[in-house]
Amino acid sequence: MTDTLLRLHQNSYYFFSIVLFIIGFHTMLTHNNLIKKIIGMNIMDTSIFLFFVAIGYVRGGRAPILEPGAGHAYINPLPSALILTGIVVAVSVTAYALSLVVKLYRHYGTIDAEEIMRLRGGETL
Amino acid sequence: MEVKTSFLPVWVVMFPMLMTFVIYYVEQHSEKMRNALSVATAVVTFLSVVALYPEIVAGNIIEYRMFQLLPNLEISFRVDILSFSLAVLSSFVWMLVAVYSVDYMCKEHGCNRYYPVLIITLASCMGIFMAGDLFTLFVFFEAMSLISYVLVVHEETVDALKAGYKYLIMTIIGGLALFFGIIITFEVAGTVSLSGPTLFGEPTALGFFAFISFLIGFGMKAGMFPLHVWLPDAHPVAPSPASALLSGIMLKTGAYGLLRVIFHVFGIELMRESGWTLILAVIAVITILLGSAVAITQEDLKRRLAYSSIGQMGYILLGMAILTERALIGNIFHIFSHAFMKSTLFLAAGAIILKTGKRNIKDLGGIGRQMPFTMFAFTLAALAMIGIPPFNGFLSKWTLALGAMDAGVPFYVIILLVSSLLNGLYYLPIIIAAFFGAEHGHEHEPIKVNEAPYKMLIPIAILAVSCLLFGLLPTNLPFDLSRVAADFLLRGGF
Amino acid sequence: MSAAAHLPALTVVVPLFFAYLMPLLARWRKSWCAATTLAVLAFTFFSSLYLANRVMSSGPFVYHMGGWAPPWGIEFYVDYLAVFTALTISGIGLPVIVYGIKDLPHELKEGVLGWYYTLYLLLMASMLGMALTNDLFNLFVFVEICAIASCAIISIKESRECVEAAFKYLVLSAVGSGCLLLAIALIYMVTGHLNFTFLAATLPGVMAVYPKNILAALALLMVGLGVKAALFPLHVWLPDAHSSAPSPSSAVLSGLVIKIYAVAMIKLLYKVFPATFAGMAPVMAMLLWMSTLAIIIGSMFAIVQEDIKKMLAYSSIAQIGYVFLGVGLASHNALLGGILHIFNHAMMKAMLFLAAGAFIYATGVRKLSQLKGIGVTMPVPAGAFAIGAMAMVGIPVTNGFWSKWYLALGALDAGKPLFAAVVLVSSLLNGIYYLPIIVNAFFSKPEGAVAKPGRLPAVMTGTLVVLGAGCIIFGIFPSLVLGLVSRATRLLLGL
Amino acid sequence: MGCFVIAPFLPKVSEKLRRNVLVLMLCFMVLLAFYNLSGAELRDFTVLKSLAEIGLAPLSFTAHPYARMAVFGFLFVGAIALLYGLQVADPREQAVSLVAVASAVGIGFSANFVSLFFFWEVLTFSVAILILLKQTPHAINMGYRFMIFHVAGGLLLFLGILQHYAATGSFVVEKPAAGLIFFALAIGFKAAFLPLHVWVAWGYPTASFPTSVVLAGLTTKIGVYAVARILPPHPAIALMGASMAVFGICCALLQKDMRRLLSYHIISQVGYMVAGAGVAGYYGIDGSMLHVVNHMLYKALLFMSAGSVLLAAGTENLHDLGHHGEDRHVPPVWRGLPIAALGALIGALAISGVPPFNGYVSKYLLKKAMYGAGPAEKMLMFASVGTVVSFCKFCYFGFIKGRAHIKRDITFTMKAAIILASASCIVLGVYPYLVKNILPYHSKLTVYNPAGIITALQFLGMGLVAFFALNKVLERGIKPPAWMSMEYLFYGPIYRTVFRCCRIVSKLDRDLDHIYEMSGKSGSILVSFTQRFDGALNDAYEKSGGMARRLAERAEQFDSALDDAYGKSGELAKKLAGKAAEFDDALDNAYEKSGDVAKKLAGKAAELDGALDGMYEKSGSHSRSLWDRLRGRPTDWNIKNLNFDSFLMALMLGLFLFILIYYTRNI
Repeated sequence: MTDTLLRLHQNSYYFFSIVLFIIGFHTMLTHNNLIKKIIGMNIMDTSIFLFFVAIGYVRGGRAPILEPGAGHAYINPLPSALILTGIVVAVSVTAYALSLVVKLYRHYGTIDAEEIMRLRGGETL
Repeated sequence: MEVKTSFLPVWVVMFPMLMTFVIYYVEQHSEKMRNALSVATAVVTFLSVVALYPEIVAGNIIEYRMFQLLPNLEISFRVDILSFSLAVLSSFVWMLVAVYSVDYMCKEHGCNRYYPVLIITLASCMGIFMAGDLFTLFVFFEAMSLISYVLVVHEETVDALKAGYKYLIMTIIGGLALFFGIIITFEVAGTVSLSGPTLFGEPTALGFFAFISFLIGFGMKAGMFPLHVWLPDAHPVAPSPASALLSGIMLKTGAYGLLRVIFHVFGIELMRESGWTLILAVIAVITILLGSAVAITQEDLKRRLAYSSIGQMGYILLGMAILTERALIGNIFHIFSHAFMKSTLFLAAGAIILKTGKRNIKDLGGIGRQMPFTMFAFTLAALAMIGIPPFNGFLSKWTLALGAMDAGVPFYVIILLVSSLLNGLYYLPIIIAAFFGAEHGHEHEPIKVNEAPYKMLIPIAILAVSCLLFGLLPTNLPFDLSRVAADFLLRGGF
Repeated sequence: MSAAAHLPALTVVVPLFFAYLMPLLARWRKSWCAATTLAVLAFTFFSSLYLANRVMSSGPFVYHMGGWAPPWGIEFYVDYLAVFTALTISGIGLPVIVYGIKDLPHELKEGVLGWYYTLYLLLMASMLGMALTNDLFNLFVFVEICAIASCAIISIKESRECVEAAFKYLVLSAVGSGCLLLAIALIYMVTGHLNFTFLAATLPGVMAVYPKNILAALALLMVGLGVKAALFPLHVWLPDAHSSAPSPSSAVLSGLVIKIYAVAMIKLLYKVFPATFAGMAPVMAMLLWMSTLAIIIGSMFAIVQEDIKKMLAYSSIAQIGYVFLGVGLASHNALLGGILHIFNHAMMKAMLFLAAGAFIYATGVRKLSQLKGIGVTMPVPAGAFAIGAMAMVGIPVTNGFWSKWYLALGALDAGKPLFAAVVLVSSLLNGIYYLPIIVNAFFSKPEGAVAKPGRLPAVMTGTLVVLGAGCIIFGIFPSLVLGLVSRATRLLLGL
Repeated sequence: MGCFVIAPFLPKVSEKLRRNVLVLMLCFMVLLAFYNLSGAELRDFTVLKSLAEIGLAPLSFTAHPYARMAVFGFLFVGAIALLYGLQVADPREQAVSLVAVASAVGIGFSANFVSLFFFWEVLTFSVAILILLKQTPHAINMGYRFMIFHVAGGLLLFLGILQHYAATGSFVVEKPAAGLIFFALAIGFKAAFLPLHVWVAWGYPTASFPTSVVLAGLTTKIGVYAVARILPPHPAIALMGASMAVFGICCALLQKDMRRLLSYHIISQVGYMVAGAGVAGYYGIDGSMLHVVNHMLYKALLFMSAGSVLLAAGTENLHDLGHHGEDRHVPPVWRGLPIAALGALIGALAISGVPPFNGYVSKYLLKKAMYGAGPAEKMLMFASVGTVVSFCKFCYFGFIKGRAHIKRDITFTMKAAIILASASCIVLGVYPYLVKNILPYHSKLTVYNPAGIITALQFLGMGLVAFFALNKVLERGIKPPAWMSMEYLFYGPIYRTVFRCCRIVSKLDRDLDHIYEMSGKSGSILVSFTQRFDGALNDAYEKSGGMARRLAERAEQFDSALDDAYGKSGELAKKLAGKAAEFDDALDNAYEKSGDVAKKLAGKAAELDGALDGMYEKSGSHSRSLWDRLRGRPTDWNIKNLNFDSFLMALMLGLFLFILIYYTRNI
């Protein structure tokens, strides 16, 4: 028991990024509100970023900036660099998704997925 | 015997194919030209096939490799005696049918569709017979099956479309089965060429799959028992010249394919060892009996003929199943015979239907007096079907039966005879009613029609006389060809 | 270093660059947009050809972005599979957009036309990038670009169905991307590499230490790419998305986009993950069964569809199953068939969608039951449709036949004749839903709108003719592509 | 063989030319007959020699001793019959008759089985056509039956020949080495063996009267010839012959139609011949063959007479003829038709075997052959008496008692034919040595000895007595009930069975079709079922709960726990994304606050539910939460919504759970 907890604590970044991931999923799963879905999506993305960054993190490490006479441990800069790209991507996806929600709202007058389904059910594609 | 390279087989296949486009172009401008061109194409094709005769009769094999698609897979042509026999037969019948069509189709709609299709089907049919490997055979087989769909649904009635759909689906199934068989063959042997030694060495499970696949694929086309359902629907709805071809020639492509499979893919020893022919035999027996029996209950003339085709194809399958030399001769000769007989019957039926507009057998009383010539041809062919001595049907049945006796299975002979009797049961009433029956004036309008136009009569007459001649003259070309072909196949075929 | 040496990068970068130029161009010289797009695509096509030629003559080579060597820089690996995919993409993309020149103004609002070309070029660039890249994260970036572009290319039509379908697609695509990224993270975590070549070198050692880690990564990769490639149980977004999009979009989405993920998966499975891995997790078996289900059920879905584009979309689900079947069987011939099918299906499906688009363009009819007699009034599109359908069924002398041939052969090679049968059964199902359309088209009396179709621009007709001819030509001369595909397969399987 | 060539042209040419040609043909035939009769050497003749190459025998002919006798009969009687019909018969009938005669001759001279079979079939069809040419519905029916019947017989012969050939490798006509049963049956069809005799009564009385003369001569006699030639002698055959004789006579007595009576009589007479052939021996064969000729002659004569009556009086029904009773205005038939009556008388006497006529000669030989043949002999004797009775009936009711207006006189050629036939009967009877050249075994023809004559007269006497005793009964005629007829008992059911089988088979065929269609339909049902696959899958997913639900539960649990943990702060995302340290603290808080929730999450699945419930109550404000919807109001769970996504995500969640577990254990 304690062993498990200890291990959990040691790997808390990983663990909680997974937890976040699941939260994000759950939000996308259960919420009918499209905005909430997007929020869920973002949470999910964020969790992955966390995870990725955590990979590169070294406890007690410093930013990988070359300083004279430094004997520090540096954190791995690559994941962070990558994640910057990832964040850009996530942001653009979010922006795009939000614009789609706007469009949907214009077409259906609601951002409730269930409502949209109901509205669509009556008409033939 | 030597192998020669000649472009002629390619020409035989390509010429009608190219002419199709010419006809397609010409028909926009002139109907007459179209008809003339169609007939001319068929004639030239026939003559081209005949031009192969000197080489073939000298015992040579003509090969031509078009191009290689893939390693070990090519489009190639190979004409041996069996190919030649069937090619000459079908181009001959095609020629006559083309002539017949000119008058038959003149009142039909969609002639501009009919003629190109007729000619391109000829091309693919030639392709099947002259294919040098299974793949080429398959390509042309599919082409023929699919293109002939257009012939089946030519009338565009609801019935025709329905029958056509069935035909299409069955064709697809058959094509896929063939595909499966060819794939297995290719997998096992690494090649699908028909010119080498047999492709399967021993009876393996995979080989059995392949055999069954081939059986389904070709058997579907040949109207084999559980796969025959498309046939009695599709043949009657097609225009009569097309039905004549469908029944007379295109069914034979299935038989031809099976022959090739048995002798070139599996080899006769393997077939004998493995006992797979028993399956074929059982199916053949069922096919014979079923076709003949069901034909009796049919009221529609062409439908009856279609069922009769099923029965007759059963003979051919039976010949393959028995696998003795004489059975094989009978089998190949029956391909000839049945082509002549059934084409005659369908063409005659077409003439009758065209002139009277009646398809029901009950309505055809006394037609023999109105159209004596047509009906006489019909009679000749029908008698040949029953297997009455001087006709070719007798000769093939006789040889088949002898083959069965050689194999020591008189049971097959009895089946043949029962079927002959059943044939009698359904053909004789038509003839009797036609010649001797009264035209029932009170119930139906008395049939007052003239004889069909001569362009229709001549093909019918030629075919009918062929039925007689090729039975009466024992040293006729078809029989000799069959004999040599059977000998050729049994000697190993390469 | 001449410009030719930079062609691998240019192939991707040029469309990317011009993509952003397009909106400006649209503002400035509207009529140039299409021409520029065509020119760019032609450039990609010819550069792919050049690369193909180079690869075929002197073997695969690598290209380092900006001259940085692999552990740090991004690497393009120009091998047979890459050039094959690039050729497919640009070769199909080109006629589709040619068709689009006339079709798009018909389907889209006036203002967004320039944007459409942007998206189209983006899509092309990202796909080319995916084909060429040898870097895991780079792959992810291209996947994301591709995902956004493909969603956008659907929603650009701005009809409510399009928007909704795009949203659905986007959400699921985001899930896929998330999985992919997580997988990349997991892999990076244990190996410290993102480059395929290095990964392939390190993974066997790492695997012994962290097998479960890699297993999880593999699972995530499968799910992530599976969602995007619409592998069977994850396909739900596809029918709506592909059927509601403008026809050129549908063509390119169905024909290319879902395939490119399959290519990515092939790359990862065969190049990155060590061969011994297959023994640990039944990845291939899973793929096999999933693809089998996809093939059968996708075809069955398609049978009951009423809407022609929806039917085509469902058919795509089945067809992507073929590709994965080839991947899953993992024998030389099967993989060859699978990869070949990427090309063949791209061509067929693009043609089918474009033909369907032509029907809709000229008559406004989408219902299959109302398309009776279309063959009489619109012979060329219907003829193209017929050829495409024949190819789908796998009639010889169409290119579809060869994919089937190799898949079936491969199934037998692998000693699993059952899957050869699956291929055949699905062909039959294909026949069942395609053939009645053709039959109705050619042998029924035209009614209603079908009887008097609008005029079809020559460009659209021409595209269909070109694609139809392509189907036939590659059916008769399969060796045109087979050399490349066969080498790609050999390389992948290490033969 | 010339007949074959000329025959088809006959109906076309003009009346006069036709007659001339026919007369020429007749002369030719008669000449041939007598050339044959003279016993001249006949060379073997072969056409189509090339057939031999293909395993078939060519059509070859040889003058077998048996054959010469039979062929003489065929030619001679055929000529007479044609002469009879020269003026009255339909030209087509004449043509076909010629073919029939020619084929009969062909059968006779056939040297091998192939030619035999060939002519056999030709005969079948020509005879059938002769019947059909009458063209009444009845005739067509009968002709059709006849055709089917004989085609069946021909096929049996075919089978027999095949077996024989397979056994010996030769086609030469001889006693069959194998397939005897098929030969016997096939020949039985032609020779009207007992259960196979029914066609006799179908065919002969139905055809037009000139035709029936030809028919009477040919068909059955070919059978007899074949019996003698092909079948090995066997007592069973003799017995069969005898029973045929008796049966035929019994049936004949019951008839009231002249030609029907004669037809049944043929069976009876053929019985004699078959019996003779069956016992074999010199006398047997000779008698049998001679009887063939004789019988053809007098039977033709009788048929001619009957035909004359039919032509002249318009009916051949004995009862109708007697119908006029004692009406004086109507003359008796014999007065109107003296020649026919004379012919009938001579024929009747001949058939009864009265001495100076030819019947006596052959019957004498047969009797000699049958001597000591057991029951067959007795039966034949009975049949002889019956013959007398029946012909008394024939002559008495037909010509003497029968009265009729002569509507149309018989023609010259008919008379000539009758006279010719009568004369032949007498000549052959008086001077049987005429045929000695062609008798197969050259039996001595010294038949006129007292014992024989007395026996014959005894039979005559007995017959006459019997006739007068049974006069009244016979006049009325007896029509046996339908169920007693062979057709009813035997062939009808067979025929119907065949048809029923065919119907069943075609029904099966339709069923097969149906099955295909059904499979297509069920396939489409299956397919349309998959249309709602999404829904169905979701239903299943929803109902089964299973893993997905538990996963959802856990997700819910996490959610609730975290929600709870952060209480009302609401700035969950921010905190999570931003500050990891704060996150740790917050988590610690969460652990403290939510008690053992986290513990359970990590390890104890057992207490999960309770904890969940507890938590759930806390987060009661989540009215639209998953758990609620799953447990409380399942209908709220909108299937149509993005729930394939849900399925997918459930899958994903599962995946992640596993990853989580593996992951935490591994590191």
